[in-house]
Amino acid sequence: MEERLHLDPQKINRGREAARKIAQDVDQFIAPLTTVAVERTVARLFGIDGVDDEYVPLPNRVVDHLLEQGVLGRGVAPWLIQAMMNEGQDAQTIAERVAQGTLDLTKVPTRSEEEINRFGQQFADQQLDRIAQNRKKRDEYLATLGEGKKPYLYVIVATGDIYEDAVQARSAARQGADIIAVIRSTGQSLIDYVPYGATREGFGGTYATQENFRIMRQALDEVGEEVGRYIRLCNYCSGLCMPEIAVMGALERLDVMLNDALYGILFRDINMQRTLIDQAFSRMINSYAGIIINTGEDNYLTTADAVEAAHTVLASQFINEQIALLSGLPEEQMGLGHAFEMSPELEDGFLLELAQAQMARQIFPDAPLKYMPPTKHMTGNIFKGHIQDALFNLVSVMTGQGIQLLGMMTEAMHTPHIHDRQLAIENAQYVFNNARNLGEEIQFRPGGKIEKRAQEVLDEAVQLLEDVQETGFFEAIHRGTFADVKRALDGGKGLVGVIRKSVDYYNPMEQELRKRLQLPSREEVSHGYGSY
Amino acid sequence: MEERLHLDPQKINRGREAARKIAQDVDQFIAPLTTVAVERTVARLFGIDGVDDEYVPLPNRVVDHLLEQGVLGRGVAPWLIQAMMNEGQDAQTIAERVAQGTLDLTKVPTRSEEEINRFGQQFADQQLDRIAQNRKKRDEYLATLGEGKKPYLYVIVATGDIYEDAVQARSAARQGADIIAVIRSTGQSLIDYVPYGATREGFGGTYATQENFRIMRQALDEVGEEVGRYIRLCNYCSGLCMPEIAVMGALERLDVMLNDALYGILFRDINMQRTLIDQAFSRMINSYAGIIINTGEDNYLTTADAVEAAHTVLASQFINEQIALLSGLPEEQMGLGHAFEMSPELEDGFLLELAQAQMARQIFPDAPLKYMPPTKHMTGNIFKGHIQDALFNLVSVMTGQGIQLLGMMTEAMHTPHIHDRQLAIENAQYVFNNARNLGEEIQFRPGGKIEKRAQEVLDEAVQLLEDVQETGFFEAIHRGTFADVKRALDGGKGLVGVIRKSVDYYNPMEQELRKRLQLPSREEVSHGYGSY
Amino acid sequence: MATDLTRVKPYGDTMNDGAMQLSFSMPAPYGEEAKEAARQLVMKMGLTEPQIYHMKDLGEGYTYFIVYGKCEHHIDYTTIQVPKVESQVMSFYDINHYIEEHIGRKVVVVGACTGTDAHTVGIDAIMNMKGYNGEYGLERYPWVDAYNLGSQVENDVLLAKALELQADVLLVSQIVTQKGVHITNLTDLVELLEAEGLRDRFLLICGGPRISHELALELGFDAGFGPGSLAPHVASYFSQEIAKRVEK
Amino acid sequence: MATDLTRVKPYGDTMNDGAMQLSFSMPAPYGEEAKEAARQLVMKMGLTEPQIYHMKDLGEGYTYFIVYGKCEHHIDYTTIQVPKVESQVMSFYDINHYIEEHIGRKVVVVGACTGTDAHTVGIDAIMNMKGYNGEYGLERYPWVDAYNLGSQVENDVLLAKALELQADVLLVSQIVTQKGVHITNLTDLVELLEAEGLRDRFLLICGGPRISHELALELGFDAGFGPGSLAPHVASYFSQEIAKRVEK
Ligand code: B12
Ligand code: B12
Ligand SMILES: Cc1ncc(COP(=O)(O)O)c(C=O)c1O
Ligand SMILES: Cc1ncc(COP(=O)(O)O)c(C=O)c1O
Repeated sequence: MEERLHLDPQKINRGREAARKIAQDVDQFIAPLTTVAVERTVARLFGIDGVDDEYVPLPNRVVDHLLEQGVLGRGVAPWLIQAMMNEGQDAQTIAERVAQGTLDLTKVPTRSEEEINRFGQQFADQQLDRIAQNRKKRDEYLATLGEGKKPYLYVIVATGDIYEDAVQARSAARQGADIIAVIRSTGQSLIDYVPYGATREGFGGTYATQENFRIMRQALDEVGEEVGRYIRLCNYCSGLCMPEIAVMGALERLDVMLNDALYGILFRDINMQRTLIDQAFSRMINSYAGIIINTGEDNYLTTADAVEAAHTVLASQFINEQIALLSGLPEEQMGLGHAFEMSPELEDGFLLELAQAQMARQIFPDAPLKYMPPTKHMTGNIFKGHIQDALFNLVSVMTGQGIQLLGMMTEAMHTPHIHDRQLAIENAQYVFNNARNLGEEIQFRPGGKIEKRAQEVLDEAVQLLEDVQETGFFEAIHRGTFADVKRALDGGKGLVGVIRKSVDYYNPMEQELRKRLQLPSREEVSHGYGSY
Repeated sequence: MEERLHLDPQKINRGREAARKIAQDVDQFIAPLTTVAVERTVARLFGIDGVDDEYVPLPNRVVDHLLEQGVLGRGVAPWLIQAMMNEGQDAQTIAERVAQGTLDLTKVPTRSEEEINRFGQQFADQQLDRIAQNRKKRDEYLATLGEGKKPYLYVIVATGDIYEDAVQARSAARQGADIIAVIRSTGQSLIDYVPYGATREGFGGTYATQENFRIMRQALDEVGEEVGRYIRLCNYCSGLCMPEIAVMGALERLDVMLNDALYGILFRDINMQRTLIDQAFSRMINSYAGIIINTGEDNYLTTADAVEAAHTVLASQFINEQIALLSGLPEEQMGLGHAFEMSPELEDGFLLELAQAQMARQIFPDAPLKYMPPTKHMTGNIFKGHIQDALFNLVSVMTGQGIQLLGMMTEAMHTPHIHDRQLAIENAQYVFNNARNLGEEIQFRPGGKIEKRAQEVLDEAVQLLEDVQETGFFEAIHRGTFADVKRALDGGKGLVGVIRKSVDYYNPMEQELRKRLQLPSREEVSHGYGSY
Repeated sequence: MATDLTRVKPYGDTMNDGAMQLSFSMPAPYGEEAKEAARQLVMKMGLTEPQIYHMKDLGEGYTYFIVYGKCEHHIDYTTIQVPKVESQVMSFYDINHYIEEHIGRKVVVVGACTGTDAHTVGIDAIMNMKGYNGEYGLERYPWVDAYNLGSQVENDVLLAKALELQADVLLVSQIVTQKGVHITNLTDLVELLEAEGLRDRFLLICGGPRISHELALELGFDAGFGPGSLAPHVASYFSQEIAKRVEK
Repeated sequence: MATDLTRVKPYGDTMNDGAMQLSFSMPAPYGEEAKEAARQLVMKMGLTEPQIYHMKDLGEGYTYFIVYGKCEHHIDYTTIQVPKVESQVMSFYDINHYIEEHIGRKVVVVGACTGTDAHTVGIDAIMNMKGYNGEYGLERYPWVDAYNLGSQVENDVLLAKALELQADVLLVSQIVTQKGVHITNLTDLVELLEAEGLRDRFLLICGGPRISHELALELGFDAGFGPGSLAPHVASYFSQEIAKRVEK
């Protein structure tokens, strides 16, 4: 990628270096901690699924069972393994018995560390191989069916009813969509379990459940074969169940996952410790499953001003990149978020948007940047909205974004109707095709407004990152650095689910993931940071 | 204006030179000819107005009266002057008596050439002063009220009912329109007289009458004062009554006039001799009245393909420029036409449109180019249409066009409804403001697709002009050079209205106009071309 | 999602939600009362839960609205009958072959854009040699004699020319439709033909963006062709129709 | 063009032309029959001369339409009555002065975005110090004690907090409206208050993009504020209303 804006590489390095240190601090902070969600994820990887009579998922029953008895610090795995070995039953049966109250895991005779590890290792291998298998399947599809041109056309479905969603998704794929995201119901990210089965009732979205993933995956595979294009499926692993949903997505061959602790902290008031721990594990899973993550920097501009807060987006992208690297996520899977959210009333606003998009493109050359459409300044005037979206599409094709979240003219009204999506796709197709090579054919005036703006934003971002490095990430969030929202270290939802690991903590899934992702083991990492 | 595309100045000169010769040939051809419309225009300038019992305008009655008696070759002026002098009555009374059949102009005692000229001169002075007065009034308005930024927002009203038009026009002015054009009823350009009075019934437009001009002028002056912006009024002097409508416009302070013989020839099948003669006189009037003319090259692309025929637009602009100069029209009043008419399905079509618009801008740096929106490729899909219009607006602001004929999302359906116009204005305002200085901030890649395309179009246009110079303009039209339409020298409507001037032809209005416009007199011109 | 085709309603994202978008202006001054008037109006149309999502003051006492609501009406899709041109669409080659075989002489076609309408692109698309959208026009058909009179042709001129050329088929194009001027022009032609006792002398076909076969029949034409029509559609129709008449 | 305000109809370019634009989808497979179904549907709505200007195959048996037609219905504009918040809108300065004078103590206001709704921008616009659109929020008012509980607040939590703070006014924001979830949330709150016999204890105000004063009254609130509302609108209302109650 030719450097179209002159940006000082020294500055970029400084920003990246500060972000690296911030990420390390966070990692060091979370290293000795685990969460109920992480442990439920491990339980799921052991094959536990389904719900009890009260619709409580069995992974929750098992983990809560250990939590209540104060023994979760060891991790769910050793307890499960002991029970499986002793009872000669699979994890699912064990979990059912726990739920029925007919088995107490802490009462099962103990096994040696070695035995446990051998068993755990075997299970981890088996389950991760399944995920690898899915990844291979995706690669095969991509090789045989092919895929749409970049920027990918990404649309959401959000009827609340998974079967209705499937119809809408297939229709969208036929129109030209490359990625279908199933938006979640408003409440889901705050519930500390993952609902079960096919669901037909949600608000502003549809519950993320493994069965829903399966239904949608099948619908998209079918239509993808018909239209001769692999259609990617996207869902959300933010909120209180980050890693669990990541693993469900890995098992059901999702392709893209919204996955960002910062979003949860700022916009859903989730406790920062909880969600950063969850995020680290979820990103390993996403990384291994070949899933592209989308980060949520775009959201900052819905509460803060897009012109003034532009540098916070860039700073956060730097941090998200470095945090992701610590989970082994390659640049190619980092759909770092940003957005076209300046007021349409702004003189030369288009120039500033161009500057921002091009700058991000140059600073993260290998990342499939996720570019979000105007939302905040969309109004009930659908006609004006449609042209705001057209200019957004134009910036994207001019600057080579990776994933184009299509703007809907009805953004201010409702989650998309079936034809809103069709019109949005048509909008993007028209603009992308009609201006396909515009980016290559124009140059930004050296020293002009566009270049200067990008330089300023970069300067401010570097400044901010160095400040955050100084004060610490948690404190920075506390001070309202991002999105004008302030959150405390011990505030927000889900803190009770954070548990200090005991010395005998064992998580075979993480160990094996780290190995396969060629990451240093937790012990090595902690060591690297110094002892505590 | 910085030269943003590298275009060979030699080539541009060659094109201009060929066009100059073409224009001279045309001028030489028409010099010995006049038309009923030219003479009716003179009659109107003598103050003749109104209709007879059968609604035939008195200027027609007077001119036909002379035509029938085979004496129109002398021009209407000498006959009128003689009658006025002998009867001691004003031209209007004379005309009324002619219409009643109580006066035969050819029976009036003759006067000496000197007497006639003195009387004619006096009248010409008086009437042209009135026009100069209007021009001054406009300048005053512009000085006190100011005007909109360029590109001017130009919209049409076309209800068929002048009073309804006035409401729609005032509404548009309040939304931000700078120029209001009242489109004419489908039939008008083919009728060989100008309807009279306020009219309330037209198809696809409203009749151009002097009273209608007055009604609309007043409406726009009123609303212009309210909104603090001078609102320009536009009408059409193409068709069989070109110079008559020009003079009506000059008298009622219109500001812009569609005025192009080629449009009439190609699209209304009007005889080429007739309309070129009419055009020469009408452009003198427009020139003197400070009226910006709009030419009709954009129309070519409605029948011919916009990519393939791009050079015919440029060639015709060159010719129209040179013909206009012969009527004393300064560049600043030449709203040369072109259009955004390529298929939206074209890959990189946006780049070609940019090339065309920027090229025209550089070749005619002082002309307030009239840029026409997509029409041919507009469909019943209003949402897509609205974004086609947005890209059109973007090209315009990037290349500094003069007059932006706003595209309507309902182009494929009906002449604009009141809100179609509002949405179109909003579209242009948004794009113009949001990308105000984009043109200055980007550069076209030297030797890139955009520059190459402009160079190719220029090459082809120069080639075409040199060919036309060779074969002659009339023959070129006969061969279908423009708009894929073929027309014969003696074909089409209105040829019967062409009259060879006799040696004693006298037209005080033209004489005085030429003087005031610092043009050589007809005799000098003819002399310059060689004798015949 | 299982559709009951006997009760089809508009659809946004939930079966039978009735979702519908409207926009319109009213001669009512901008304000809460205008908004309420718009709401009441669309309720009269059978929209429930109307939402006025956008209002704009147009000045001069007019207001523009963008409205969403839920349409209560439904349609029995299973009983819908649409009159269609009932001929088999053939290819350029087949049509000529068909004429040769079933009619045995060239078919004479005269076309024009009538009245003051100057839009020739549509009729040219059907008739011109070079054709349109990859399909040759009638002038290219060896078994058709095609005469395109161009635009702004008065009905009586068209008729005179048709008689002179011994036309089998008249093709009439109407593009301008404001205030129903196309209806007037087309009706006038039928009346002229009937007055002269010549209605059955010609196969009478009209076309244009606002023409449907149904409308054409209503106006007394034999067939009508709307947007997207191409020469083969028209030629297939008239060759089969003439063959039918010849063979009778 | 003289408007008869007792019979107001949609307007395009000729008085009473009824011009109206619609768009919608139907679960009917793309084709002539779907088009006819759309035509018949809008005719049922009282549109004459419907024109289906655009159709698009959405696949899966669905079709999208863009339609124009002439609306037959009309409205008597002169009889329209719209319930409006009946208070005089005052400025920041005047409101504080008014409270000081007529109430004589600080007004306690507790606000929240309730249920699972996480959209704080609206309630923040009304309450936050820095305000919105050039108007300070309630936190800046010296004569108001404003507590913003943020988003995702359950109704019982809101009530508990209101009692604890001895609130005069509750401000409830609802942005997500899908499947009527805002109606459910707002109704629940009123029912909760009534069950506890506390309905008259507070001035109950809601707001959001789909809230109107009329809807608020229907749901049992004292007032409702829609899009574009600012702190002075709300504060003018509650200060005058409390003063009225105090003075009684
Ligand atoms: C091109 C064009 C022009 C060109 C015409 C050039 C020419 N020689 O044809 C020019 C610039 C001259 C022009 C002028 C005017 N135009 Co004009 N024009 C258009 C435009 C942009 C495209 C029309 C077109 O070429 N379509 C492409 C052809 C291929 O499609 P089609 O005509 O529908 O034809 C197809 C079918 O309908 C069918 N068909 C058509 N005829 C027939 C006949 C038969 C027998 C059959 C079988 C089939 C058939 O087959 C064709 C091929 O598929 C339309 C807007 C639009 N986007 O539609 C306005 C439009 C038609 N014009 C309009 C108007 C008002 C005018 C003017 C009157 C404006 C004015 N007052 O100055 C003038 C005057 C013209 C006149 N007297 O008629 C209006 C009509 C409004 C209405 N519904 O009444 C339109 C809709 C624009 C608008 N929104 O205002 N116009
Ligand atoms: C910003 C935003 C977000 C931000 C919210 C950040 C935050 N902290 O507030 C983020 C990114 C987090 C977000 C997330 C979601 N959002 Co959201 N979001 C928006 C957006 C773009 C703008 C809303 C906004 O801030 N408006 C500006 C404010 C100032 O206006 P306002 O809220 O109307 O408030 C004014 C008045 O209404 C009034 N007012 C409001 N409240 C009150 C209260 C009182 C007492 C008073 C007096 C006045 C008052 O005064 C205010 C100032 O004038 C809208 C789309 C749009 N353009 O409207 C979608 C939108 C509201 N979101 C939507 C959805 C579905 C969601 C999600 C559920 C999607 C998902 N499944 O992931 C999530 C989850 C959020 C949740 N659980 O609620 C939908 C709601 C659909 C519907 N009608 O039900 C919308 C319409 C987008 C869409 N088309 O899908 N969103
Ligand atoms: C990173 C991220 N996660 C999640 C979401 C969706 O919200 P929720 O987690 O509340 O379903 C968003 C919304 O845009 C997001 O950006
Ligand atoms: C130069 C010119 N004259 C006139 C017209 C309008 O047509 P008419 O003269 O038929 O009213 C146009 C239409 O676009 C035009 O470009």
